[in-house]
Amino acid sequence: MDTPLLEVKDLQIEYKGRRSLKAVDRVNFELQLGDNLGIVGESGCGKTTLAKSLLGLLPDNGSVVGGAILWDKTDVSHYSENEWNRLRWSDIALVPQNALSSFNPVYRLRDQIVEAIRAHESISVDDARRRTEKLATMVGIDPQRLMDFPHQLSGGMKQRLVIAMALALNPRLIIADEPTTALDVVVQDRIIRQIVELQNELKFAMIYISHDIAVVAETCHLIAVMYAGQIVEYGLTSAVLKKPIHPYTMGLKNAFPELRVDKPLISIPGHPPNLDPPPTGCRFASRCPFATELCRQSEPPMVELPSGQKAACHYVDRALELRELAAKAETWRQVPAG
Amino acid sequence: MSTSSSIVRELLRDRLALFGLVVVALFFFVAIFAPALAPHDPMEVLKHPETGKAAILQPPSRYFPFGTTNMARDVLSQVIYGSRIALLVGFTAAFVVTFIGANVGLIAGFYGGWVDTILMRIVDIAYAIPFVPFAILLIALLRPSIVYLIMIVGLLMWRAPARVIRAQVLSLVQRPYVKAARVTGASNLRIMYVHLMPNILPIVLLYIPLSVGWAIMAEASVSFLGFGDPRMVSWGGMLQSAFATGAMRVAWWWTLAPGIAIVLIVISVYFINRAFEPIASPSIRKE
Amino acid sequence: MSENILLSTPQTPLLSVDDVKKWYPVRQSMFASLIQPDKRFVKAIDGVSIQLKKQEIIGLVGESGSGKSTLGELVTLLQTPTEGTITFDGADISSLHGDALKQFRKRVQVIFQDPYATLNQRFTIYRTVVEPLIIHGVRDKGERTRRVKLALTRSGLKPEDDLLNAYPHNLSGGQRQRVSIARAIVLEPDLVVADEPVSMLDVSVRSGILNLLAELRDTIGLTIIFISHDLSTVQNLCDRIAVMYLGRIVEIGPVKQVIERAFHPYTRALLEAVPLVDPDVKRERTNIDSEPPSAIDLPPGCRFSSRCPFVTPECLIAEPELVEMAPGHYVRCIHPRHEPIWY
Amino acid sequence: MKGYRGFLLRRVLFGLFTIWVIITLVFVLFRVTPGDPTVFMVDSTFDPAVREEILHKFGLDKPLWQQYLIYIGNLLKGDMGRSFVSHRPVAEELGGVLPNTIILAFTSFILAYVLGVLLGAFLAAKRGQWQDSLGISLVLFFRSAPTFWIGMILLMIFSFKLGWFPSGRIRSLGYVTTGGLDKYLNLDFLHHLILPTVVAGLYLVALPVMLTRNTLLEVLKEDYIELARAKGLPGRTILLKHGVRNAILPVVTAAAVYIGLAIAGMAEIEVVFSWPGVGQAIVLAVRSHDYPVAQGAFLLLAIMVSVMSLVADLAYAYLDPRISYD
Repeated sequence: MDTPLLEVKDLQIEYKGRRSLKAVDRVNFELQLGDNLGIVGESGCGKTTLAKSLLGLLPDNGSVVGGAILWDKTDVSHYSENEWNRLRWSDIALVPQNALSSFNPVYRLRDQIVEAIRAHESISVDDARRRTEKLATMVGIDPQRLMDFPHQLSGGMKQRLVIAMALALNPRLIIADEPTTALDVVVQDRIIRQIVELQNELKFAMIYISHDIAVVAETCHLIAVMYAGQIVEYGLTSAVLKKPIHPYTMGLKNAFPELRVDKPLISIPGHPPNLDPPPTGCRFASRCPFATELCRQSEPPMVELPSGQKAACHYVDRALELRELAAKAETWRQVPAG
Repeated sequence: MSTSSSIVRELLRDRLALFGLVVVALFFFVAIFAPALAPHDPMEVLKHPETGKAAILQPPSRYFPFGTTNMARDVLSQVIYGSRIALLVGFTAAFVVTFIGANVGLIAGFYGGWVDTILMRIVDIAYAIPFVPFAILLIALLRPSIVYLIMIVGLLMWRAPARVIRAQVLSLVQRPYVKAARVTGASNLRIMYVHLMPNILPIVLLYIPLSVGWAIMAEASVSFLGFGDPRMVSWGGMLQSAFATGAMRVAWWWTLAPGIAIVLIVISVYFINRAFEPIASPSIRKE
Repeated sequence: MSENILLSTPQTPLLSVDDVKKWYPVRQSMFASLIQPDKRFVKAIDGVSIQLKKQEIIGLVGESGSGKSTLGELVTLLQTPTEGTITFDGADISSLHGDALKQFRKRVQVIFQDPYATLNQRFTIYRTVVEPLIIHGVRDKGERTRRVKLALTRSGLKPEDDLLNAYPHNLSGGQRQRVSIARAIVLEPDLVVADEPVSMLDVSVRSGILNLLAELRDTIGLTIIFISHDLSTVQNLCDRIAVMYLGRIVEIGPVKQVIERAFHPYTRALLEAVPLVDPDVKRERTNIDSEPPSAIDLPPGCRFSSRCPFVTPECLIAEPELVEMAPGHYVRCIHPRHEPIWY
Repeated sequence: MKGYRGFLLRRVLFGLFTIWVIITLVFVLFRVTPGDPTVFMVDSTFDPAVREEILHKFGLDKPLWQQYLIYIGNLLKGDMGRSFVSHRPVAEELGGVLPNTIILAFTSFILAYVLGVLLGAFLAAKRGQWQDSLGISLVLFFRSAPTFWIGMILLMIFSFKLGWFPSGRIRSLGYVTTGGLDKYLNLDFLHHLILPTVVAGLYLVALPVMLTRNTLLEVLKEDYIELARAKGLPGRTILLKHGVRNAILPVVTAAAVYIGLAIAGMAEIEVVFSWPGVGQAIVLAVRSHDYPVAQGAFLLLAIMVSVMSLVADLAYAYLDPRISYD
């Protein structure tokens, strides 16, 4: 295989404060052009921090304290704001969490997209405007609406325009951070479909961050499950969601209600551990129905199956048996943390 | 972690606020023990201990640490006694201002509709009344007295906290916990004073130091313009004498001392106010 | 034919909503109101009838702006209807006052969506849960503590002193939501309106809350109106589903029936828009225009016509009535879809 | 823009209503205070003929409600009585000094606001660093110091000691103007204007600085700022084009209230610098019990405050596209 477009190596991100907190801890993955990686996890698992670090957008108190972010083989993790600015949007674009508030309320939508184009390409305002109209049409928005102010558009339309803006400079990577969370299901469905179509057509790489495994299942062919700052399971989406090998993934999947699937819904007892300092051993141990003394003592290594599916669990080899147990609600009720 | 202890901790963490607290405490001490601390009666015409002549416009010396006035009165003693009127006006008026402001804001924001419209139009009108001219006009019609002054400050300055607290209440009444209380059948009074009050209290607290500052400034201005309470020594009154007699051309000490006293206490309450801010509006705190 | 006859169930209903409307006047400038005195309205609820049996859990689903939350607020008397009546246990709730109103307040409670805003951050957990008891005049302190602890236990929390004296910011989202459930059940009400109680919680704790609600129905006999935008959440908990669209119920029926063979194109669109976990299954999507029209200028006739892929000229003539397609399963559509939903 | 016109009309009507309330308030104040109300309109030094004429004109011999109507009628005609001191009509007396107050208030206000917004943005950009703390402390110092005291200090230094600036009034003795605009458009006037403007500006600068700084810090946390960064825009563009432009809205709203406070606060500065303005007029008038002038000056100040806040409100509505004018 060619060298990857993006390679995240042992990435560690820390927030400094009265107590420091490692929000992302030794995260690894690679991405090729055309790849489509979904990162799922619950609130506070570090997925948004990870996304922000890939654009150099960590808040002031957050910084990369270990590992590397290799973009085209160059480590960009300690880039200055100016160096990042060359990469941002022209190479890596963002579809943010909250499109509703991601447009500046006092400028016309067109001008905000033109601004993004002209920050990176020396083309005339007229040309930039023409491209903006083309982009709007591409996501199914009447170019006339570009003359509106953001508050005049519905949430779904704004979200589509954010996507249009992300495509403006043909970036090689698009990071979509929960792009449909605030939207109604019908609108969400439209947007997801649009993203998938655009990705198939334009072949950019994508990282899609979501708490909703079904959305990721439909959008991405690769999936990384994050828990307490770490990737606990990684692989082809079809494999991971059908045959999870990490108990957390099993729990997450069984807790997720599915239409017309009659299954007992489980809930994972307890809550994610405090990360200052992180617990010794496996971070999921306190909530895991299968945890043993080994799990509490030593941190499980990432184990790769021949299929390429990976998980950080001591009992990957027992996955088949655990999967069966994890489907039963009683299994999870036995965890003392509940 | 309770709210009161977190407020105290926040105040102590902020060095400027700590400075403010110390200064205010010091002024309280000085005001309470003024008769014991002041070397002279502030109105007494003094003689110079060496020459035996009236000590007119003496620069600071070991006899008169802050110098004397054109009437041979001790500036230090006047500054000490002046702290009494400043603190009295400042804290009494602040109480009136925040009390009215908090209640008007609470009622307007809670009831909304025409109650809100009327109260907020009154606030707008109160903002259109120029304060110092209004104060001197009223005092001229009545008579110079700190009681009237406190009333005027209280009756006009509540406009600022009222407006801010109303805005806060407007957003609070939409909160689910307020709706839950309504559904349970809590009376309006109960919702306002049991459920909402603890949540707007931090903002109310924010306005206490602010209005202390306004009131002290107001008193100083009115006294400077010659409408202070003639029965009491005030810093503004001292500056008025220094200015009106033309003594400021030579007697810098007479101008400097009361002015510094005003600045010290007012900046102190502003420092305290600033430390309150993050507690009152948690959104700033995340910064 | 009046709808409430159609929808009546053999048993006397606990709650009966009869042709209720809630219209909000559109604010307009002084000039406009002089020139054009007929006011325009946002029709948040535009003629809804529904009846609830005791111990029934009904799911109200629809997109934002469908009026489902407004209906919840009308039932709990947070708002009063513009037209129509709501009857609770035989009494018209808008006519209640004094003791009768107080009794009603005791018997109907709410649970809200946002686990962060739902609790007063200046109240301890004990203070939060005891508040309804104080409002309803439970004087005895020991009795109050006992009932607070009971409510917390029933909500799946351990009522130890640590918890009673904690403030909301010490708790996780799931725990907060359980406290708000404890607050709602401490008066042992008959009806609880749960407005999106799990949509802001992490997936891993959601089902705990859903199971708790189901349990409370059995243990203390709760009747629940469960408001949600998420059909897959509703299916496990509810007995019936009412699908709302722009202020009206367009389909209502037993949960399994509605999910497995919805007749209304809108219900089907909602169902088909739900993404599936199984990556091998490719779902078929009904193409509907993704943005609903405004609740001020409704299309003539069927209000879904502007987005409906099956629209015909007849749809624009008059708004269809609810028609019973199967026992207890009503649909407001003149072209109900009969083909199976493909999935 | 029909909505905007409606908003404008309502805002103007409310401005007029406010002025009416204040006019009425003044009327009531002068009537309810103890003593003979005629002493507020006529002075014992007036000769009997003038005295009779004024008593009649203001209807002081008539019932209260008629007095009120006459009072309003006279105000509408711009007739506020005669000064007890100069015996000139009040309108004439105040008309002469009004421009002086407007010029002083405006120059200092604009100076304070422009510098304040820039300094506020600078402090926000340097938040938490030493420049920030120093800036805040300085600004708070000038906010905590009475204007008249700062005025006295500056007079002591720059006028009495160094002799750089005149110690007061608006032009040098013996300076002859040809009238008209030349009254103000000359270096001598400017020379007199500097110290009072600096004093007022130092006092007024605190609010725009603090408000801009704090609002900007809030705005910089908005999602669209993060997206602007993600777009790869340079830091200065983000701060100015996206940050300040949005932070400016509340700062402008505050101006509506603030310019009123500025005008109201000119009295002490005018007194210190012997600046012949409306503020000084009211102080002198109240001191010499010249009630018609005091009343007239007060109303004039109140009207200026109302008009200024009206202007600022309209500016705000113009600046914010989200305003619905309802």
